[in-house]
Amino acid sequence: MNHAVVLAAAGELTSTSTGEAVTFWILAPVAVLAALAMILVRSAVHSALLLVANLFCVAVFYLLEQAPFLGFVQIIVYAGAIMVLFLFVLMLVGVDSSDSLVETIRGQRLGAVIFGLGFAGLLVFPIGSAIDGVHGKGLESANAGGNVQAIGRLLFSQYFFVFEAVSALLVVAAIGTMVLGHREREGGRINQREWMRRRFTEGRQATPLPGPGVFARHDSADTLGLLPGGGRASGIGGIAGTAPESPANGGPADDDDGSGSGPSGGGPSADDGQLGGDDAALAHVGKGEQR
Amino acid sequence: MSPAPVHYAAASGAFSLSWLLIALPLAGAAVLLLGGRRTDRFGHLIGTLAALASFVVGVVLFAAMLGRDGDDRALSQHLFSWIPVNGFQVDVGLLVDQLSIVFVLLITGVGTLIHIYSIGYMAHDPARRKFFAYMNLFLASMLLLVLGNNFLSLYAGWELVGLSSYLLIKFWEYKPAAATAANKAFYMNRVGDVGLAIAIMLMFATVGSTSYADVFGAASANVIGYGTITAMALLLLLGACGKSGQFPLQAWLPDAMEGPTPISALIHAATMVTAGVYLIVRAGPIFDETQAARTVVVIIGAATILIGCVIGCAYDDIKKVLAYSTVSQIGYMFLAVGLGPAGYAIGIMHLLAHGFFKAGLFLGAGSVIHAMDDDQDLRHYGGLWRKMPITWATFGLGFLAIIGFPGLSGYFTKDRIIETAFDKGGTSGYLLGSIALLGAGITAFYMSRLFLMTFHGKPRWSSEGENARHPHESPVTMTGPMIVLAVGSTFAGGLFVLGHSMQDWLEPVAGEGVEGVHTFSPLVLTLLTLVVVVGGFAAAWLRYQARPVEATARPDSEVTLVTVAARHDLFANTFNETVAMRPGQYLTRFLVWLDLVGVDGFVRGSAAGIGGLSGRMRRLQTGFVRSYALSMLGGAVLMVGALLLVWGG
Amino acid sequence: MNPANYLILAALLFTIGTAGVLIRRNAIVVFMSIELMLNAANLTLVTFSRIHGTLDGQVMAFFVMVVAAAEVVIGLAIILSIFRTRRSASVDDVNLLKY
Amino acid sequence: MNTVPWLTILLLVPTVAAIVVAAFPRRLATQAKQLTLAVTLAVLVLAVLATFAYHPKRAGFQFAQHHDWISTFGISYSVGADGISLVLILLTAFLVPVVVLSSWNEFDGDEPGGPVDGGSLTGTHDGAPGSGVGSGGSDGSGGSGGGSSGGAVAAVGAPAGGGGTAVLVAAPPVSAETVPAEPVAAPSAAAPRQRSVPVFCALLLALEAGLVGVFAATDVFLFYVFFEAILIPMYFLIGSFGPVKEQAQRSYAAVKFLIYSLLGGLLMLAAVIGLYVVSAEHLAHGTFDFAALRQLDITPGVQKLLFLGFFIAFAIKAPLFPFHTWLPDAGAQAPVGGAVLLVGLLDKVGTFGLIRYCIPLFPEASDWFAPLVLALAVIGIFYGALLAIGQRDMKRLVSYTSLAHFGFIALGLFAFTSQAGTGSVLYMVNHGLSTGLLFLVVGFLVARRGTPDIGAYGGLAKVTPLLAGTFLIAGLSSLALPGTNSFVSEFLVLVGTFTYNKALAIVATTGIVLAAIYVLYLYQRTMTGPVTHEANRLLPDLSLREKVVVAPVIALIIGLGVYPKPLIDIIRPTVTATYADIGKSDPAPTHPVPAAQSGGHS
Repeated sequence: MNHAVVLAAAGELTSTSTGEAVTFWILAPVAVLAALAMILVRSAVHSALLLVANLFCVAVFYLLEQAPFLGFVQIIVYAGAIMVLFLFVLMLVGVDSSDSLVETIRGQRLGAVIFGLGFAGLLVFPIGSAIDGVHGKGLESANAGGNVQAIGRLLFSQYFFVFEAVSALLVVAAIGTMVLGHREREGGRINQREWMRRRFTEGRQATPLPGPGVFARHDSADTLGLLPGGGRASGIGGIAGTAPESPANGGPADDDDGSGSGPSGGGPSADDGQLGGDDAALAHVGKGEQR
Repeated sequence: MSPAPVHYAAASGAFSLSWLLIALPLAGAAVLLLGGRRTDRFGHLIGTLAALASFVVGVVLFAAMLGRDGDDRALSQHLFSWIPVNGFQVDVGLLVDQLSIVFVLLITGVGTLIHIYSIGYMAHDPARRKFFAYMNLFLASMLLLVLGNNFLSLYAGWELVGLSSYLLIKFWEYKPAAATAANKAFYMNRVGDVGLAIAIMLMFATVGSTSYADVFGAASANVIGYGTITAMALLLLLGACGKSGQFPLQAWLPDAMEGPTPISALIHAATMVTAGVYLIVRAGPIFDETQAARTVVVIIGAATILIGCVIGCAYDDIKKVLAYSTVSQIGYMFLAVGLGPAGYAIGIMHLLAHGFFKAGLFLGAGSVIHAMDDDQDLRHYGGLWRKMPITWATFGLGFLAIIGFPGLSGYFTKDRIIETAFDKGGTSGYLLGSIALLGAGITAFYMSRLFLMTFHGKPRWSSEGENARHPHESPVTMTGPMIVLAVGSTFAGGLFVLGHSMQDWLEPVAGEGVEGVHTFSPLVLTLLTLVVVVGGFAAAWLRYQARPVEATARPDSEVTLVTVAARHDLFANTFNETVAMRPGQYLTRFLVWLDLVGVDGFVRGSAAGIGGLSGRMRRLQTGFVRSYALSMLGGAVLMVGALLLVWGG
Repeated sequence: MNPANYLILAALLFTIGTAGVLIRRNAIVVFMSIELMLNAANLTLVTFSRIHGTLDGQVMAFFVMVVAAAEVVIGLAIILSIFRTRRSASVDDVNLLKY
Repeated sequence: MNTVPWLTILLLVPTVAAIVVAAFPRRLATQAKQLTLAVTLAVLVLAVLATFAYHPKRAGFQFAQHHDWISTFGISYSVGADGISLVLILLTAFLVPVVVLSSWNEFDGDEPGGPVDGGSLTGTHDGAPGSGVGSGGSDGSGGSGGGSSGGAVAAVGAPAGGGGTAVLVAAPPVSAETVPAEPVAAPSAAAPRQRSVPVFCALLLALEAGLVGVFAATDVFLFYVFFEAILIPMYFLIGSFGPVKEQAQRSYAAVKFLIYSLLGGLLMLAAVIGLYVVSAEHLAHGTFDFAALRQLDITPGVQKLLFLGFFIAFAIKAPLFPFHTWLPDAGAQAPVGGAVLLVGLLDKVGTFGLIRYCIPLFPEASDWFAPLVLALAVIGIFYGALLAIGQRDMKRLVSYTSLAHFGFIALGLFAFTSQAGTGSVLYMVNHGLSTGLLFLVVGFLVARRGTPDIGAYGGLAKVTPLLAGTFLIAGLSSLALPGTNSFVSEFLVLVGTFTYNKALAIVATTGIVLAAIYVLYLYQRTMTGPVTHEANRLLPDLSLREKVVVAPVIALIIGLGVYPKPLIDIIRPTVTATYADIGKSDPAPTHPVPAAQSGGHS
C-alpha cells in the first residue's frame, strides 16, 4: 500500500509543472557535474560513485516524467546491481588503478573535444530548435491504471516477443560470463590431503597468518597485509621470500600483482603468478621425490 | 604539241607472248634460288639462257612491231586484276610500245652480254649460282618496270629493282663495307620511292585510276589543275632522282661500286639508273603540262652534270671514276629530257648509247681489275696496253665514244643534247648549253686521265716483289661481250641519230621536237664541242702522260680546295650524315630512353604510387581502441551533419 | 516544463559519456562512460514517451536497461580475463591487432 | 542460313582438345604434341571449308547461330561470321599449327643455353604456402604447390617470385573452355624440372578456342567474355614458358600484360553495361545483340563515353602509342610460339574490335575522336620504328616493329574510306604472317644461340644461308616490299588515307623509309659481315621441321603479295557495308577521267 502512496506522490510531484521545473533545474547541473567529474577524476572508485550520483539524478528525472516504474527500476537495477558489480570488479582489478591523465595518443584529446562539441552542438541546436515549444500530451491517460500496470500490459502484449528475446539475451549473458570467467585447472583436483602436504612442505608458513588488522591495515587483493618478516602476504598461502617471483620484487608501483580470487568460487584459483610459484616449488619438490 | 591521244590496241599474235619477257628471267631466278646446291654446276648456264631467251622474245616483238604502222604500235595486254577495291581498281598488265621495246632490247641485250661476261668474271666465286639468280631477278624486275601499263606495277618493278640492286651490292656479304653500301643504296632508293608512292596516290585522288591510259588521258585533256599536276611531276622527279642517283640523292651510287663489276656495269651504269629517265619520258604527258617541273628537271640535270664531272676527276679508284661519270652522263639525259618534247627522243638516244659504251667501259675496267688481282687503284696501273691489247682496244673505243670523238655514238648523241640545250633559247638556253659544253670538256679530261693512267705511261706495278702483279688478257667469255659492246658503242650513235631514225621511231610516244631556230648553226656547234674535247684531252695528256704519275696521291694539304672537296664527294655524304643520320641516331636514343623512363615510367610509377598510398593508409590502424572510437564519432558527426544539411535545411 | 530541457540534458550527458570513452584509458572507467551514454539515451526515450503520450518509450527504456545489464556483465568479464593475462586494465595496452 | 554450324564446331574442337591434352601426364609429351598438331590442322581444314561455304556477296552475318544464355539480361550465345571475322579466324587457324610445329622441341632439353636449374617452373614459393592460382569458376588451374623450393610443383605454374600474387581472376562463368582443370602432378623432387609440354599445348588450344570465339561472337557480352578469356592462357604462356633464366622479368612481364589488359577490359565492361542500359531505354528489353545495338541512335555525349570505354580497351590490346609499354616486355619474355600468337593474333583482337564495335556502334563519336586516333596512329608509326632501330634485344625489336604496323592499321580504320578499311583488315592478316615469320626466325636464332641479344650474332649469312634467306623474306615483307603481302595492304591504307586527308598520308608514307631502316639494319648486324663469334661458326642451318614450318608462311607471303584478290573479295563487301552504314562514302576523284578518253584497258 505504501508504494502506491509513493507512486501517487511522484505523480503529484510532476503535475505541478513549477515543482518539476524547480527539481529539474536543481538536479540537472548536479547530474552534469557528476558526469563531468566521473570522466575527469583520477581514481576509478570515485568515478564509480559519481556515476551512481548521476544515476540517482536521472532516476528522479524519470519520476518527474511520469515514469515511476522506470525510476525505481533504475535505482534498483542500475545503481544497485550494476554499479555494485563495477565496484566489485574495481576491487578485483585494483582500487587505486587510476591512470594518469596524460594523453598518450597524439591528437586524441583534441579530437575528442572537437567531435564531442560538434556532436553536442548538432544534437542540441537543430533538434532542440525543432522540438522547442512542444508540450507533449503527458502520460495521464496512458498511466491511467497506474504506470506499472500499463507497462506490464504493454510488455506482455505488444512487446511479448521482444521480452522473450531479451530474457534469452540475459541467459546468454550469464553463460557468457561463466565461460569468460572459467579457467581450466592446471593440475589435478587439489584434495585435502594435497593441501596438507603443501602446507607442511619444507619452508612454508605452517601456522595460519595473523588475522587481519594484526599488523596490516587491510589485506585486499591490491594492498596485501605485511608479514612479520617484512614481506607482503600474497593472498592465501603466500610464502615469504621463497617463491621465484616473490611479491618482494613489487610489480608496477600502483598495482601489486597479487589479485584476489575470482568473484565466483569454483576452487581456490589463486592468481596466476602465485599459483605458478607453488607449482615451481612443487615441481621442484616433485622432481626431487621422483628421482 | 602533246602526243596523240592515248589509246592502246589489245595485244594479239606475237604480243600475247609479251608476258614471257618477265616470266623467263623470273623462272630462271626461281629455279636457281630454290634449286640450292644441286644447281651449282650449271646454274650460270641456266641464268644466261634465261636472259638470252628473254632477249630473243624481245627481238621477235621488235620485229613484229616493225611490221605494224607507226601509230598502231602501242599494245596493251591485261594479265590479272591485282587490287580490286571499289574505286581503286589496279590490274597488272603489260604495255609494249616503241619506248618500252627499246628499253626491253637494251635491258635484255646488255643483260645477256653481262651474263656471259659474268661466267668468266665470277668463275672462282663459290656462290656464283646465287649471283646469276639475283641477276635474273634484276632482269625480271627491270622488265616489269618498263613493261607495266600501270603506275603501280611500275612502282612494284621500281622497288623490286631496288631490292635486286641491294642483294647484288651486298653479294660479297663478308665485306662489312658492301653491307653498309647496300643498306645505304636501299634507304636512298626508298626515299625516292616515297615520292613516287605519293605521286601515285595523288593520281588516284585526282583521276580515280593509276593506269597510264587514264592518267595521261586526263593530263593531255588538261583536266587536272596546274598546281596538282606540277606537284605530281615534282614527286615523280623525286622518285627518278632517288633511282637514278641525281643531285639530292646521288650519294649512294659511288658506294654501290662495292658490288661485283658486272653488277656495276649492268645495274649501276646501263639499266637501273636509267629508270629515272624512263619514268620522266613515260610520264611525258604530265611533264608537258607543267613548265615549272621541267625547269626543275633541267636544273637538277645541269647540277648533276657538274657534280659528276668535278668529283670524277679527283678519284683514283677506277670504278668510282666510272660511277661519277655515269652520274654526270645521266645528268645529261635529265637535261635533255627536261627540255620538253624536243628532248625526249634525244635523251633516250643518249641513254641507249651510254648504255652501250658505259657497260663496255665497266666491263673493260672489270677485266683490268681481274687482271690486277682486284686492285682498283689507278696509281698502281700504267702501261697495260701491251699486256691486255683487246681490253685496251675495247676500252679505247668506249673511251672515245664517251668523250664524243667524232663519228662514234657519244659524239652524235651528246652534241644533239648540247644543241637542244642551246636551242632552248634565252639566257637559260645559253646557261644550260655552256654547262653542257663545260661538262663535255671535263668529261674528256677525266676520261683521258683514266685511260692514260691505266693503259699508257710507265707501268707503276711490278711483276716481282710482295704485291707482284701478272696482268694477262681476260678469257674469251669476258672479252667477247666487251668487243660486242665496243662495236655497239661505235655504231649505235650514228644508227640512232642519222636520218632521225630513233626520233621518228619514238615520235608516237615521246612527241615530235619542233625544228625551231638554232642559236648556233650545227656546224659551228660541232666545231665548238670538238675544241673543248680536244682541250680536255690535251690537258689530261700534259698532266698524266707527259710527266710521270706519282705512285701515291698527294695529301689533302697540298691539293687545291676543289680537289679536297671532290675527294669527299663534295661533302654530300657528310651533309647526309649531319642532316639525317646523326640526328636520327640521337632521336632514336632519346626515344628509347623516353620510352623506358617516360611512358613505361608512368605505368610503373602509377603502380608504385598505389603501393605507397596503401603503405601510408596502413598506418591508420594504430591498434588503439580509442582512436577507432574517435574516428567512429567523427564519422557519426559527419553523417548527422550531412543528414541535417539534406533534410534539416 | 518544456521537455526540450530534458533532451538537451540527455544530449549533454551523452556527449560527456562519449568524451569519457575517448579520454580515459582505464577500461572500467570507459565502461562506466558507456553506461552513462546508455542512461542519457534512456532519458531521451522517456522524455519522448512523455511527449507522445504513449508508454512505448518507457518500455524501450526498460529493454535498454536490460540489455545494458547483460552488456555490463559480459564487458566486465572480458576486462577481467584481459586483466588476468595482461596484468593491466588499460585500454591502450591491448593494441597487438595493428599494422 | 547455312545449315552447318561452322563457328560452333570451330569453337568446340579446340576446347575439347585442350581439356583432353591437359589431362596428359608429363611423360606423354610427344603424344600430346602430335594430338595438338592433328587437332589444329583439323581446325585449319574446317576453317578453309567454312571459307568456301561463305558467300562474300551476301551481306550480314553468315553461319549465324543464336541460343539464349542468360535471358534475363538479354545475353545470348550468338555467333556469326562476316568478311572481317572470317579472315581473322582463317589467320588464327593457320598460325596456331605453325606455332605448334615451330615450338616442337623447344621444351624437350629446354634451351641448349644451359641445364634447367631446379627452379625453372617450380616457382620457388620461398616458403610461402603454394599461392594457388585459383581462378574462380570452372577453370581452376589447381596451382597448389608444396612450399619447399626444391619440391616440384608441376602445376600450371603459379608465376611465383616477385609476382607471386594469388591471381584471382574473375573468370567469366561460362569459360568452361579456358584453361581446363589439370590434376596436380605428384611433385617428383628428383628430376630437374622440365616445363610440362601437355600444359603448353593445352594453353595453345585454349588460346585458339578463345580467339575463334572472340572473332565469331556477335553478342557484345559474349565478345567481352572471350576478350577476357584469352588473357588467361596468354598470361600463363608468358609467365611460365618464357626463357628459362629470366624468372623475375618473366613474371613481371606476365603480370604487367595481365593487369594492363584487365584494366582495359574493365573499362570495356563498364561500356558494355552502359550499352545495355542505353539499349534498355530505347528498346523494350535491354539486349547485347550486336545487330540490334547497331540500330540504336545514342545521344552523342553518351556515345563519346561508351566509345572511350571500348576504344581504350582496344587501344591497350592492339597497342596504340601511349598504351604500348607492355608489348615489348611481353614479346621478349614470352616463348617464341607465345610471342607469335601474342603479336600475330591477340593484338588483332584490338584492331578487330575497333572496326567491328567502335566504329559501327558509335558513328558520331568515331567521327569526333578520329583526329585523335589518327594522330596516335601516325605517332605510333614513327615511334615504333625509331624505337625498333634503337633496340639491342631482337624480340623486343620485333615487338616494337609491330607497334609501327598497328599504327598503319589504326590509320586505315579511322580514315573512313573503303580502300583504307579493306587495306587495314588485309594488313591485320599480313602482319600476322610477316611478323609471325619474323618471330619464328628470331625464335630459331634464340633456340640455336640461347640469347636474343643482337651482339651475339654476326655474319650468319655464310653459316646458315637458308635461315638468312628466310630472315630476309620476313624482313622484306615487314618493310612492305611490292611482291610481298604487306605492300598491297600498306599501299591500300595509304591511298585510302590520302583521299581522306592528304597531309596525314604524306607523313605516314615517309614512315616506310624507317621500316626499311630497322629491317635492313637488323639484317646487317646479324647476318652480313664477317663471323664475329666463334660459337656462330657451327650453328646448324634450318632443320627439316623448321623448313616445313617456314615454307607455307613464305608461300602465303609471296602468294598474297602477287594475287591478293580472293582475300580482298571477302573483306571488301563487309568493310564497304560497315562504312556505308555510318554514312561514310569514298571521296570521288577531283578530276575524273573524261569517259571518252580512256580507250585502253583501265
